[in-house]
Amino acid sequence: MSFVTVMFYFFEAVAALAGLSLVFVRNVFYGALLLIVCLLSIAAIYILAFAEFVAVTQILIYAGGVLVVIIFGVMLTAKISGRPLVVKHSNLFGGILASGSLLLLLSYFILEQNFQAQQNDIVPNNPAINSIGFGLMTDFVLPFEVAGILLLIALIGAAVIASTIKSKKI
Amino acid sequence: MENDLRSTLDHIFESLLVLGPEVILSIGILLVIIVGLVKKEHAIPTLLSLLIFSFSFLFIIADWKALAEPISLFQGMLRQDTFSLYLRGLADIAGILTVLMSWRNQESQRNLSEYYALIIAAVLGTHLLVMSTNLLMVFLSLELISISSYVLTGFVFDKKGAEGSLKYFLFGSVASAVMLYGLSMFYGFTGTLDFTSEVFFTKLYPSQTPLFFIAGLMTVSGFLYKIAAAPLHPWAPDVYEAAPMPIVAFFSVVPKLAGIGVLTRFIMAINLRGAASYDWQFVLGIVAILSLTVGNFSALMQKNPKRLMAYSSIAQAGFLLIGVIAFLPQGIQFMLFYATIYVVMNFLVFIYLQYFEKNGFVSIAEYSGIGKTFLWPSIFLLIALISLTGLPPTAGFTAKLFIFSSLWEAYQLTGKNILVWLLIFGLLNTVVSLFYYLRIPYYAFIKNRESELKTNILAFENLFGFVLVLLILLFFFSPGLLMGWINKITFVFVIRYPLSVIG
Amino acid sequence: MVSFIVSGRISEKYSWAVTFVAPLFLLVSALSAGYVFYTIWGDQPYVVQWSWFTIGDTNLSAGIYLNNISALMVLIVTLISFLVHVYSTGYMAGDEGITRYFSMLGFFTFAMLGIVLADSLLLVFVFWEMVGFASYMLIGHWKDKPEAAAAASKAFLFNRIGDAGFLIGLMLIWTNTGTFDLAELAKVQDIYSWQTTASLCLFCGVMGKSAQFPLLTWLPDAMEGPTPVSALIHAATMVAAGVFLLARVDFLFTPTALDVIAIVGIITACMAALSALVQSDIKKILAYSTISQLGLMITAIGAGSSAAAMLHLFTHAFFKAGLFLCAGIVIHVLHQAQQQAHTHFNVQDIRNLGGLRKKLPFTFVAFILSGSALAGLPFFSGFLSKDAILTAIAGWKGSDFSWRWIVFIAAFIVSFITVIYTFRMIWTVFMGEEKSTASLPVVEPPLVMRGPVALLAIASVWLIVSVNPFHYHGWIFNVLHSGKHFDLGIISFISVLWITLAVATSYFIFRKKTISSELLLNNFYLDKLYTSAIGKPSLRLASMVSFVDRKCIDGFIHVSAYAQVTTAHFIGWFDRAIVDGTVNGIASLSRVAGNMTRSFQGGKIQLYILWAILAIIIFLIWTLF
Amino acid sequence: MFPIHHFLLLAAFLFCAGLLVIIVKRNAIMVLLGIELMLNASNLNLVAFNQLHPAQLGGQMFALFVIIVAVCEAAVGLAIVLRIYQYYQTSVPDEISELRDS
Amino acid sequence: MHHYLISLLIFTPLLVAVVGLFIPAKAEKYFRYSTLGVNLFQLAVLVMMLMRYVTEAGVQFVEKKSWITLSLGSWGMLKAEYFVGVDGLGMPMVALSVFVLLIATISSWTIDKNVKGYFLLLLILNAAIIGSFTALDFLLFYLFFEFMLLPMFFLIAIWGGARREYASIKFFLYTLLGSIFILIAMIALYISVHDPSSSGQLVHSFNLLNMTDPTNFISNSVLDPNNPWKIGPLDARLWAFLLLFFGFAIKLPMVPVHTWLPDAHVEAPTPVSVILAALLLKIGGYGLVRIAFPIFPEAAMHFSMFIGVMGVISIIYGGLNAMASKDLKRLIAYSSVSHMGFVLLGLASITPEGVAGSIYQMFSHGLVSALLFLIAGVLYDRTHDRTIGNYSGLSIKMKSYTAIVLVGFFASMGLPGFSGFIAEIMIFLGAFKSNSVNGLLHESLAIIATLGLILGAAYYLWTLQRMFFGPYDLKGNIAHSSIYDLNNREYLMLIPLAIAALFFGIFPQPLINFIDPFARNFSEFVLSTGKSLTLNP
Repeated sequence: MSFVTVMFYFFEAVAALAGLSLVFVRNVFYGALLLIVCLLSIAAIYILAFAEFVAVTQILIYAGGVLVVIIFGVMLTAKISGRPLVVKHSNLFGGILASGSLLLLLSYFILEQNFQAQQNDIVPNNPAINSIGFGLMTDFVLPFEVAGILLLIALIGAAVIASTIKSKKI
Repeated sequence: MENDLRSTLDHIFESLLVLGPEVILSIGILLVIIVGLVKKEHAIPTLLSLLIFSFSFLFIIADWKALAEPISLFQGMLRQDTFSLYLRGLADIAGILTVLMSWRNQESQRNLSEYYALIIAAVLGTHLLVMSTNLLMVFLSLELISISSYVLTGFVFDKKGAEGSLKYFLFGSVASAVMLYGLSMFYGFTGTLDFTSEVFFTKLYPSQTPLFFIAGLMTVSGFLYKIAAAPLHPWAPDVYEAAPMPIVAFFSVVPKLAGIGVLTRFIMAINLRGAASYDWQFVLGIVAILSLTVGNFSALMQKNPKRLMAYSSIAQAGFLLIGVIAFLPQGIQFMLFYATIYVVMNFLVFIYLQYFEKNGFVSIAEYSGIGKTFLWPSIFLLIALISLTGLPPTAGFTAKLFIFSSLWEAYQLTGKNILVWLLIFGLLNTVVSLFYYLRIPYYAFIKNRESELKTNILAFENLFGFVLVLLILLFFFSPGLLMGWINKITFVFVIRYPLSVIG
Repeated sequence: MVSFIVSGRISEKYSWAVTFVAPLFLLVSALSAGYVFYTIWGDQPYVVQWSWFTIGDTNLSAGIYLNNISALMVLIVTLISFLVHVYSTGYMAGDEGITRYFSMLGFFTFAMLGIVLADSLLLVFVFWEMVGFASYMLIGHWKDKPEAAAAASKAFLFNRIGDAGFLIGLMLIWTNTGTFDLAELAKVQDIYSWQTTASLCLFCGVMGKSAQFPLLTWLPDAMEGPTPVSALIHAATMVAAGVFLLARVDFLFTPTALDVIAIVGIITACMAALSALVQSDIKKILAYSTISQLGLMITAIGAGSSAAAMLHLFTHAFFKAGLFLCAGIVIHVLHQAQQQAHTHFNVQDIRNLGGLRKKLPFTFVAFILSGSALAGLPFFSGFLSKDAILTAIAGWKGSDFSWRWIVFIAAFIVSFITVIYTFRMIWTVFMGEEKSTASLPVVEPPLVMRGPVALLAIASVWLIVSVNPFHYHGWIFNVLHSGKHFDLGIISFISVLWITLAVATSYFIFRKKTISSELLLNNFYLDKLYTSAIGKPSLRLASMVSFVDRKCIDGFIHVSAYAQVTTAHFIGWFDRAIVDGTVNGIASLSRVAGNMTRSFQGGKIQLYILWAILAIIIFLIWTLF
Repeated sequence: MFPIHHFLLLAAFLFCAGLLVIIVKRNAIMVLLGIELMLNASNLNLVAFNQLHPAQLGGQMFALFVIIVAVCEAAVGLAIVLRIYQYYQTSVPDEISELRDS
Repeated sequence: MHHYLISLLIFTPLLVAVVGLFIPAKAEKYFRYSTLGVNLFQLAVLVMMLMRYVTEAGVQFVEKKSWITLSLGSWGMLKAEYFVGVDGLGMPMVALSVFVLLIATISSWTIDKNVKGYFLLLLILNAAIIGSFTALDFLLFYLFFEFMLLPMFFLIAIWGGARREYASIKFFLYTLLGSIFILIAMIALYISVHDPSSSGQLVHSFNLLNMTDPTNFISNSVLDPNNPWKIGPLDARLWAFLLLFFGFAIKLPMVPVHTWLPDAHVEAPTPVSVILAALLLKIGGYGLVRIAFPIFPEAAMHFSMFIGVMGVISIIYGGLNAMASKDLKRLIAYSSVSHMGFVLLGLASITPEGVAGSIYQMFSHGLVSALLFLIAGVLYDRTHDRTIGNYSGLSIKMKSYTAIVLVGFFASMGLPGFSGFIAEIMIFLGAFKSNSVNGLLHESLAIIATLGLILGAAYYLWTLQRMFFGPYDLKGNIAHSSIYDLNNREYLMLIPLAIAALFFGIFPQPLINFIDPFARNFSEFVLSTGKSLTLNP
């Protein structure tokens, strides 16, 4: 078992554990931190799956951006409500039933499935970042543009929602 | 490499030219926002967005005329064909109607330019979604619709609005996450994102494992959520109740068009030219039956017209699905016909719901006797509701007749019992739907009230409504006008499958 | 020929306005009837046909079929009708519904002639029902009398019951022969099994119309109508239509059917005769006697001698009409006298009457004459016709002892009883002391009323039937009778003795004594039986059905509508509560109550999600496994 | 290259965990976290599958765009949640129930 | 000119209704007189049609315009036509409609609540009724059929009695359910049938005449007569027939789907009751004769015993219910159920006599039930009370009224001399003959049905006895001043009906001339075609 393999399973374990504990944790703040842990380990797994660029994006945008924003939100709401950030559970039984059975189904059938059969081209490649960039400008230029519009819309939306809060206060 | 790149860029450029309507809409978003920053008058963003939609629509007509063969754009990201052109045109019309409705509602509206920008964005998303042949594009354009919708829901800016937004957002995000998981599985099965490509078929064909079914179901769930089909409907009533009236009308139409469009394409793809080992007809049949039942029965006890229309739209989603379920070119054409009529009649209903809401009638019980004070609006509303029920002489009847015909034809070809059940269920549900559709006219005409409100017969709504009523009647008496167009739609996907395989 | 129908129609139409015109028209029609009778009598049947309507390959014609029987009948009908019309102008004078009365009377005559002349069974049925309608209208003439209305309804209803049978018979005949035409039907020679059923069905109609057992109770009630009506319809013509019909279609009857007919006839005759014995209402006595006589005629037909039946019909028509009209006179004059004297008692109750012979000598004589005919005293027409019937039965019974002997004996008993009740009636009304009427200024009625009575009374003597007062083979019987000739002189002899005995018995025993029997008075409680066995149950059935209709079928609809709404609620509830409630409940029992109440508020997005996901998973599992 | 199943199983697990979080947690922000988890599960799938079909880089591209979408969703979602706080002083979705069937 | 007679009949009321929309509601007179004018005009047109009608010539006055022609790609063409015409079935019904509608308008003169709306709805209803009786295209028929529902719904719901809301909704739901059944069958039919006249291309046509020809069915379609599919325990064709049958039976109405009728009748205003009973019920019977039987002859034969039994049940059940009714209108309504049972019985026999009788019965019942409802309406107008038990001895105060009532009642119980008798006789003939001719019905059905005649006499006579005879008395809150005899307007509407009922009872041939050729062809066609088609075991 090589080091890489160990690392792989280690990060898998970490991610899984973080995900699991997210279910049980009661504090929103800890939850956010656990999610960061989870995302970081996933980023590591990405690297092991030859997706360095995705991994970097994951760390930068997700862990660094999104979750910071979320934690910010947590702080903000805590401040407004003035309540402890402890979260109650509800629908526990139904939730466990649903997600548990889904997990069972998925894992059973994933193990049944032979994905190797569908392999297109066994070219173990090391995707260069430039090929991603090239792709973004050629094959994926439209999604790229659309993503831009999407971001713009999200921005406008968030701004509208936020701005009305202010106007309400006045 | 150099040549490759050049040809790719040329292709992109050509694609962009074909994509005129979308370009116009994208520019429109920016324009509306910028203008909104500069000018504070209400009328300007309204007129501007009206113009944008009209241009887009004109462009679509031009495209329609120019189009000979389906074109693949951006290396299989999108497909320009008559099917998508038709739905896009319909979405544009819905956009125009929404803007017109909003015009009558704008004094209560703030942040108008953002409001219109979001509407345009949602229409843009619809455009892209119905053209998408690529899993990534499906996801992105769906999100484009969703995110603008989340924000639009809360445009009343009150407690209810915020709540509606939140609910829509949470449900929508989960649904798209589930869909995404399904999409990722499909990528895994085939290695391609283009679900119309030959590779997709050849790779998928041998791997029809249960996982394939799960993935398909998850993906379809995402689309079903967009058209508010049961069991992915529960967001609809709350959202409809919370949102402002033009937006409700918009929601009841545009995301449905988008969802049903992409669902049609996708389900044809994973039906594997009729060779799928899983019976997608059955799946959709169950969904349709559920939608019809849940929608109609839940609508029975509603007291708020908006919620009532929400449940009605759930049931109507079931009817739209019936057209798809036939898995026949005619079925899809009839579905488009139904969708067109649905746009007209739903807008007709909402125009008057808004009109009455503005005059202070909010719950159905308050509609008592408005038939006397608001004669014409009540009559137009009645016609719209009759059409929704599906009684002659309205186009709603023709549309129902058509989709049930295609269902019967499908039954004749396949002999599947689920189709007969669906037929019977669907038609019997019409009887149930009568109960609640007629509740509003029932209160309006039969209950009495003492009121001496002065009404303006020449109100904008009446003019607007009159045109739509004429359309409803016109399409009943000569559906050929519309079907003539729809008949030109050669739905490439289905045609390619020999019917014998299905039968 | 057409003149009959025309005259019938005209009388129907015009008498509406002019009361006097009606008898005039009837006179015309009676005269023409006489002419017709003269031409037809003994000749070949006369047939005229017009097509009425055609369906498919069935051609239903309307036409006239005149043979001896119908010619005789025409004569009877027009003549008596004419007399009754004349009589009625006096009897009904001053009645406010007189135009209606005469128009219905005219309509009745028209319809009756229709029955007589019709050439097809269907047409007979048509007029048969019309006659019933006329009878209904006439019985119920005094509309504000609830009894009259009830009696009218009853009469029509009983007739309808019979008619239903008639209709079935018609259908049977038509299905098997493809025609209703009497002339065509007469050609059917072979005896088929369907004929029994068919003829019995026809007989059902006869039972209704001629008040045979078990449909006899309507006739006594029908006496609520004006007395001339009783005379015309319920004594002379309509009730006799049944006998006429049987005589007319006698070729259809099979021996089995005839046996049944004879039995029914004799049962009716006996029952009615016994009932007549104890009645106190003068009209009811006459009614029961009518039923009884009809029973005898039917028995005669059953015995295979339609000629005898027709003969008796003929004589009976005259003397019974006469009796009724006499009774009418009694009632009428007493009524008028009562009005003058301002007293009130039931003038129809013979117990209130007595000794009227002094005040009403003319009526007394007429009554005696007609009554003797009814009783069958020698030298009266009734004797001869009854003799014919008895002879027929005697011939039919055969020499070996069988149940037919019982019929034969019963017939004799009936004629015996007839004598008794007739004389009881005469005695109580005309002889003895005056009771309630003593102080009343009773005078004979006007000529218009006396005239017809006189004619009818004269017609009760034997000469009308044959010259020989002891032999019925007169002009009528000879023409009507065909086939084997059965004659038994001894019967005449026996009956003379028998009747003398009866007269003696009645004079010595029943003169003073009245028999009273609740059973007989109420006609064997048949009415009660009908009310309790058919009337009430059917009403109860009706209300039950209506209950079923309202509660069950409608209830079902309501339940389904309710179920729909419930389903709606349930789905909504399921949406909000079940998923919600159970999940919460199982998760933490302590919170169940709180959550349940809250869960009804709904609007929980996470539950929506959970529900949707669960639905998908359930569907997955269902499909995959 | 690691067995693809191991990626997939982890993804499935995370997906279900995210779902559970969404259903169970009575806090809108936690639900948001759950959604992020689910999106990441799908991303993991995509990246893993990209190893099988490396030619077009479709999986990786898809994953990148998913991340972008996640950002958008998070932004809008947070804005909405903040507004909810404004009105309701709570972030428990269950307690926000003005809208319901009458 | 005479090519457009039917269109004139159908579209004149619609046109006037459209014009009326723009007339202010205050001009009440305009609406009354224009409706009357339309009716008179229709009467004139009708007379022209009757004069030109050739009794043996089958379908006449045909107008055929293409209406919807859609190309459906590989699936062929969809063709619906504006195809109208009348034959021996349609002509009497159209005549009846025109006549009764005229009477109904006269009877509507007393309406004073929202006159505009009322008469406009009446005009629309008028067009729809005549349209359904003349349409020979299934889609067109269905259009008119459904189009009747809404005006009727509003007429009952707005101008009706105390429980009008319940009644109207019940009416609507029942009939809508029925029309859904018909719709299913219609869809199945037009998909399975092609138009033989179009060569080359497959044309799915709604033409009712095409549908009757078994050779026009596309082979291996669900309803292909030569090789029908099996759905569940029965042939698809049998199912389709049953759908049509129940769809029309609801309209007819047949027990046990009749309960909308008493309520609707009781609550509806008089003219609407008249139209409902005299015309709308007939559409049920008409539909059976025009559509269900000829298209599925073998199914009709297969189910004829069942239909006959249902008919007899309706006869008896309706009669019993009528007997138990305490409300005059309810009684009449149930008697309608009973009478329409005869229609079923006659049809089930599939003999010329039975079928002709059924049509005759429809016609006759149209006249008589109109008369009866008008009678009930006259009383209700005066006293606003229809409880039978509250009246007694009315004949003393209302002589002419009582005379008319007598005519009506006796006509309804099928006394000879009235049209009902002829109809019932023919039906009995047919039902009786059936066993020996085609073996479809057992004679016992006809025998049991005679019970209906007795029941009919019983409830009518009882009513007469209770309401009109005996001493004059009123109970309840009825003012004595409100009892008065008929006025001229009432004579005008009652007398023609009474005369018509009498005329067609005495001289049936004029009407039979219309019906008979049709009935003969019909039964021959159904029997021969039905026998040539086999049912899947």
